[in-house]
Amino acid sequence: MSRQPYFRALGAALLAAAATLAVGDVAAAADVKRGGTLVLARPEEPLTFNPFVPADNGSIYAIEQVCDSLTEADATGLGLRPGLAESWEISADTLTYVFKLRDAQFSNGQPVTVDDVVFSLRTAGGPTAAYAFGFEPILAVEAADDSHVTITLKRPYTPLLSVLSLFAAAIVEKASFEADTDGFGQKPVCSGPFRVEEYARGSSVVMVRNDNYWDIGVDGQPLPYLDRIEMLYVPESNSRVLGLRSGDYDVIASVPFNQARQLEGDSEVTLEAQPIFRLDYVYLNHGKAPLDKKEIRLALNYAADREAILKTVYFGFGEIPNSYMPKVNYHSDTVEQIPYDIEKAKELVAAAGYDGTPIDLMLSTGDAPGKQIATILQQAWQAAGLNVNIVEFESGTAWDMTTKGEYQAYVSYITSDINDTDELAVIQADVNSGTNAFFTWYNNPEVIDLLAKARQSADSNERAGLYAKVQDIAYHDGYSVPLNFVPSVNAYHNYVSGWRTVANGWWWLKDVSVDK
Amino acid sequence: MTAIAIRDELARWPASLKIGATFFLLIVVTGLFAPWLTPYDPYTQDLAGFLQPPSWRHPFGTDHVGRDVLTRVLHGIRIDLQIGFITTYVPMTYGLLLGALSGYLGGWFDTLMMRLLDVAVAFPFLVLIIVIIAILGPGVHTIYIAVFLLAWTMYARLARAEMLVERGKDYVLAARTLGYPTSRVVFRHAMPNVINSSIVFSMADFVLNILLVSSLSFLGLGVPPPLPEWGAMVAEGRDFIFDAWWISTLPGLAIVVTGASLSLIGDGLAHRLGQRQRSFL
Amino acid sequence: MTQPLDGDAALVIDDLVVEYGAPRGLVDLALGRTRRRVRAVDGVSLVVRRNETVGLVGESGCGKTTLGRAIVRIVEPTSGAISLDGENLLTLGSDELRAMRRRVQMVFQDPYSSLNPRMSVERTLAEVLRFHRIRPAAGVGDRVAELLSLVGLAPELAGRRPRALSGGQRQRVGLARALALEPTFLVLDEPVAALDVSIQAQILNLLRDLRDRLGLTMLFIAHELSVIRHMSHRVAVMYLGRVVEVGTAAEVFDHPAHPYTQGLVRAIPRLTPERRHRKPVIQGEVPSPLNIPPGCRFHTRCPKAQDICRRIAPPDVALSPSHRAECHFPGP
Amino acid sequence: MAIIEYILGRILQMVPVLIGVSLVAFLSIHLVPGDPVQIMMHGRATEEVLATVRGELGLDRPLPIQYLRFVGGAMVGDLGKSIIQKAPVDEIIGERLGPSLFLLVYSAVLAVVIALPLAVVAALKAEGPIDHGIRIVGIIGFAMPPFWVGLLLMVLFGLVLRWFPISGYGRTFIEHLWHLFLPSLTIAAFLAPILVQSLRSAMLDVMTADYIEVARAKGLSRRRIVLKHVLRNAAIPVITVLAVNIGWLLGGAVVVEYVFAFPGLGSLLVRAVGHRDYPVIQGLSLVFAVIVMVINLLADLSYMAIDRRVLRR
Amino acid sequence: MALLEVRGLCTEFRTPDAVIPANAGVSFNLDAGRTLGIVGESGSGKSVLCRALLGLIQSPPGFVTAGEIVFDGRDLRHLDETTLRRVRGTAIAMIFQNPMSGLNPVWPVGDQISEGLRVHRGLSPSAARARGIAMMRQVGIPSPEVRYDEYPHQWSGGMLQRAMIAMAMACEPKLLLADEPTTALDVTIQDQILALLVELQERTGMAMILVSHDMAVIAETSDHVAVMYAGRMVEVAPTAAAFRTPRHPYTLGLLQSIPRAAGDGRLTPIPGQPPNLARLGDGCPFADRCAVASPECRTRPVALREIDPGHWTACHFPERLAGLQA
Repeated sequence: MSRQPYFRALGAALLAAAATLAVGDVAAAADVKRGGTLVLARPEEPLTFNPFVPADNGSIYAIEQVCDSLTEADATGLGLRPGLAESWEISADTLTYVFKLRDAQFSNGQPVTVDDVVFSLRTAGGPTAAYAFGFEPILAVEAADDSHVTITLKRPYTPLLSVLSLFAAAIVEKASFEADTDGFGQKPVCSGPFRVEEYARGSSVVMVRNDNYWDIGVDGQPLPYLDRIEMLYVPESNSRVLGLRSGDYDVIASVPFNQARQLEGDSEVTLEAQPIFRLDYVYLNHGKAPLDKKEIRLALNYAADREAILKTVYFGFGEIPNSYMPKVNYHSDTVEQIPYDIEKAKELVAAAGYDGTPIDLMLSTGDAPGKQIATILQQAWQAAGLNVNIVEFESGTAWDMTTKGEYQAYVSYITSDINDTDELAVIQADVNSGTNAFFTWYNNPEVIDLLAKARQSADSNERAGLYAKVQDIAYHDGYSVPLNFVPSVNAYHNYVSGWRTVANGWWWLKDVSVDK
Repeated sequence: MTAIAIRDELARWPASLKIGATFFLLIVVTGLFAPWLTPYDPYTQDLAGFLQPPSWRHPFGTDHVGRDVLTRVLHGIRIDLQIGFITTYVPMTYGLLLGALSGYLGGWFDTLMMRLLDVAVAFPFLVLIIVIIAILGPGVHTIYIAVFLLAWTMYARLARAEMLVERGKDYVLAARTLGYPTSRVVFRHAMPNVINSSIVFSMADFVLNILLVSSLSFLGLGVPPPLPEWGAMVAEGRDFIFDAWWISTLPGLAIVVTGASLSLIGDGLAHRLGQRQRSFL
Repeated sequence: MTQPLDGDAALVIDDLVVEYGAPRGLVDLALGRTRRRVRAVDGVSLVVRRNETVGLVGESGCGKTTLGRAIVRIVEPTSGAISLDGENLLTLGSDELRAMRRRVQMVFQDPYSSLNPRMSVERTLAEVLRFHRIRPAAGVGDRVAELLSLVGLAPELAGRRPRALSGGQRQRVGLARALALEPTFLVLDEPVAALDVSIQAQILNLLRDLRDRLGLTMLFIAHELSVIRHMSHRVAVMYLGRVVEVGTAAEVFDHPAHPYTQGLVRAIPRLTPERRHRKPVIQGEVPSPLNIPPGCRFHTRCPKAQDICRRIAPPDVALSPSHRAECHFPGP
Repeated sequence: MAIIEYILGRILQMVPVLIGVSLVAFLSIHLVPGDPVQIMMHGRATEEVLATVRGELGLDRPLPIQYLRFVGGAMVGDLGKSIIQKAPVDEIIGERLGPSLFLLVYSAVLAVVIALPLAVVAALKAEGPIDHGIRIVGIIGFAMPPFWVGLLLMVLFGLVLRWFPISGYGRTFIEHLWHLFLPSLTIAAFLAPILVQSLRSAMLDVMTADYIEVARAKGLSRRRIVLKHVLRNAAIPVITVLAVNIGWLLGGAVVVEYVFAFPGLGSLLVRAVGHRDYPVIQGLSLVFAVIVMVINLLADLSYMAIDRRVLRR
Repeated sequence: MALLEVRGLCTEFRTPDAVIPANAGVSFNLDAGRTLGIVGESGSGKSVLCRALLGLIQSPPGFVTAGEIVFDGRDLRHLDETTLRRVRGTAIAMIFQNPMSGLNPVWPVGDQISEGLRVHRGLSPSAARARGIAMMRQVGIPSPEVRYDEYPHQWSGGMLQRAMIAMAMACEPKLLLADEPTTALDVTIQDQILALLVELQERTGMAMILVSHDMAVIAETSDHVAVMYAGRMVEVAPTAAAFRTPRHPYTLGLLQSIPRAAGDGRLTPIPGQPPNLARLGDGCPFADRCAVASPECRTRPVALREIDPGHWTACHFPERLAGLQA
């Protein structure tokens, strides 16, 4: 079963210098070992390779290895660099972008043409694509000539280059895609570093090196280094850890926190805890009593012993948040944290005139850490004088209830794909943004005003100041109960090098090499 | 029943029944007195003292939020016996009724019941339980409803098969010639002689049902926290099985012990009721 | 033995047919077939007069038990009529049926299975009395004691369950239960077949005593000829669902007219201590009721069988006012 | 001839059951809150997109129409297309059916191989110390949660001894046997005690039969009596038990599937329900029902092979 | 020397509550070619005796505690299991009361008939089949070639008993134990089976022990009669003597209980019930039901004694019977 519904926000990308960032820091040129197979076990299952069918982590992380887009995240994930587009020019009014295509080939040997790009981007913005909203500001995608594509916008839209780096903007081979759209989801034809050789649904994907890939490695030869990837779907975390130790797997993704501490002691294994754009928090529905009262929401925050949660649930992995949103570029460290203060919580509950209305703390079935968090919070909040029930719902149902506002509090999380504060800040805090302040119905005119100002500003210092203010206000309004800035924890054998988790959560395998 | 009658009855019990019943009684009594047996509360967390290995202070250790595992196991007796009891004996009651009637009456009623039974048997339990959980949310009641819909089939089958034999027996025919109405013939006369195999099977079913809750908890479909239900405890503790084996293992042991005592009772009952069939089916 | 040969008819069975068989299944429907049904009783007519005991004898599977059960309506006849004291038992509604139960009762063969193993003797008897309101509630206990003494059971047995009784005692309980309703007509289905000889004699004596004391009319079903002869005024011999010979006990046993009866009588081992040196009279086995032979149904085993027997069903031949046989060649 | 007719009858009987199962499955999953398209889109797509996709999938039609379309398709062997995977449902189920059945059969065989000697010993030494020992081990095996047993076996055979791989399915038959040994053993650990107990009691039952006394009077050896006269007769009730449990394990093995990362039908079902992938759930319900009924039919046929009397009834 | 000599055979069944002496000191002789009829009511120990002779008592709960069974010069009680098994299959055979349940339902009848030949004589399957078919023909089973491969449920009770007899006779035993061989059968079939047994005995010269509760069956088939009561033999005599001048009140009681053809009026049953074997005293076990018993009978142990040549009785006062006989 999938974990809870996943939200990826889009942000205006940092561009500028990003285009020229190199990958040189990956490995020393001389040492890199080519060939070999990487066996990777992960808890999510790829469902489709069709980039226009909206997807879950299981699919996205896999698509990232296979498909390529005009721009791509750089090695750090913090910036952008050219992908299939060798370069681009932006008109003065910022309404017209002209991309020059690289001389690249699809995995089946066909050249990547202007036609393919136009087709792909039009499909990505089509009527049935989930991420179409990101392409909504686009007026037209047209071929300028054999090697140039022109995108014209309805209005200025700075996040465009960032959007074009999304998996949803992947460039597919038009002929294959049109010939068999359903089949494409099983056996895609893209221009990424790997191609799908065998896709055993529900169990594994075998990817092999795409010999036609355009990028060059540190040794001056074409990437990728690996010949083959076996990406296995292993939902049970104990089994993943056991498999890593027994040598069945080279890499395991999403190591459970308690076992991560154990793996740290294993000399054959490298444990990587990489901060990513993720915040675990309790959604609060401001439209439902008693959460409509700020005092109550703050009481929930004061009564939450985040230190204890960090220690017992996350085993020390992560960082206690001082924000209502993940730690993206304009994050302010100076916003004061709400401390653990049960007495203060009691006072607030009393001050709110709490009438005993119970709070249903919802979680999705199968969310083990969520269950633990809910158990801890229930006791803490009850200590503060609130009535709390834990209610579990199957994830589809829970999400349905959340989007309809039929919940009170929901243990969940949010991540951002792109390194820009704006989009998440708006989506989470502006009740008019289309998701009702991300299903909280949080409505503070001052915040909405500040966000509007920040969007109009071109001065990054000013924006930083405005976002910090929003962060401060929303956080102290008791927007939610933030719990932890959670890192991505992965582990691999020491003979694996070049492994890197980028800040949006996924990993690049084109730079990975194995030296068993 | 007089004391002598009880003594005589006990004297006829086979050893397995005595041992099983003693254990089971012990478990029940322990469950009744659970709140006074340990100084801890099953729900109170001690986040500072989490994942403590077994010690004198915490003979079964503490769990991932610092609760005393022994206390939770002891309190779990009440919950699990209740779950086992309800999920076993409620479906058994109407399963027996339907099966016995079906076997006795035959004809269209039997045909209808058998087709209904086929549907219940062939319908994937997982779909049903997930669907009900999706509608009602997980919890003890949800499990009850799902189990009620399907678990009667085994009893209905057993009762029907036995009734097909019983209805031809002379004492049933005799009851009919005495002019007793069908309901009396079936329920007063035949029924008590039909239920033996079901009672024996129910002992294994009891264990199976507790295990079912545990498996459902594994899938996140069991009882909601923080209820100290054994299956849920076993499932919750599985993430810690390598560094804190006691969280999962000791509640599991409770299931095994309860299962063993019930299985012995079933065994002994089979003997006592003159039935060779064992408690497993 | 006084024989009320010309008494009023108590029970009249007229051309009774009882068939068994499953209804047609889906496949049969699909293939358009009718399912073969077994005719357990195939056109039996028989009269039992008031205060008379009629013995019904035959080998297993001949339909005698089915006939007995049809009389007490625990087997539904396919056609024909059964009337008791002029009232057709087969057309009764459920209330009338219950009233009829009080007049016609049955004693079963197996005293081990005819009693509910979970009910004590007292409960078994009291239940009958209470259910049919034979006695006011206060009188039930006394009546149970009366019944026990009637069938010669010690009162201290009242609290026992069947398991704690011997075979003979159980059969007495079965008898008491039937008598509790104060019936006038008793169907006894092999009441002594499961008992040892010494106990059998006790029960047979008891039955004869009760018959005389209570003025019971009986249909006595058994496979043992000596028992039948001992108990019956008249005897009917069944073979494959039909009564093939009927007459007084003396007529049937001393001058059997049907070859089957003759063979049956001669097949009984004698108590005379002489080693046997004779060939069995009747060869072969009873044919399956699914495959009843054409013509005379006994012709496959009959030493006298002629061509006609294989083709034409034999007539019902009257040999005396009370003696009839269904045979083409009746007589010695 | 009678056998063919019997099988025909049983197959005809399946039709109403399948209608019942499909109707219940269809209605119940549509009763569940949650919209497959919304879930697929992760709550982000606009209402227009959601409506367009629903329309494409035919989810905007009235329920009776949807059901009839499903039944109509199913009758010609078309179970529809998965909403999220866009692949034909029969293909998706088919991919996992083989492994799932392989696992079940393998588990059943392992369970029988384990149970047979134990049951024979237990029956021959009934009520002795060996019998009690076997029973106690059986109870433990039976009452241990399967994921426990699975992890235990993984640690022992996968990590410590390194005899067997801890996941995967393999490509060849021999590889299947090797890869699926641990998961099968996990299931067998649950199944074998049930079989031991039922076979033991069936054997004890058979051993009191008159024909066993006759066999002894014939001077046959104990070995011959057990092998030829007892086991075959005792197999009949055991087959029932096995059939009931295999039918149940078809979906119930999902825990084992998760632990061993095994692509079986159970986990497919759980995922399909999670995503509200209606066609897959409906298809699976039908497939489960058919398999359960076929297993029961096979069980009944095997009684007949063992004991010819059964056909007569 | 007698073919079979049984001396002081004791068999008991041990339950948690009681020890039940099913055979208490049974002794008798049987010569080759002769038939001993054993008669008695249920629970008298006659079936247990047959099983004890063959070593077929299931232990626990049954134990043969004393006595010797000398067959053909060897004490069967002291043979090891393997040797005893060979004796069972070849020299001594047994047929049982209920032919319907005596054959394994899952194997063809013919297979079971010839199984002994394969096991004990080592015949090949085809040779065993031929011999089995011959045996079936001998016992009067029609078209044996076809019926060889049929299953027990396809056969009638009478035919199955013939099959049981064929099975028992297959290895040409010297002694046949027939335990109520016709009880489950109809009169006409009983007639056929008894005739068959007598004929086979005359042809093969084997000895036979025929157990029955039916005095008449014994009367027609046996040379000697042994009457059993409460686990012991109370009268052993040549058949004619036993029936004409019974010297034990139980034997007399049995004879008088049987409804006679001419019997009009009341029967003379034996009063009371058979005793509980677990609670027998020292005296005559029949004393409680005996019409001629003295108080002494309840305390003084009885043993079989020969009061006429070849006529043994276990009664203290056989002379008192004279007055009772009609």
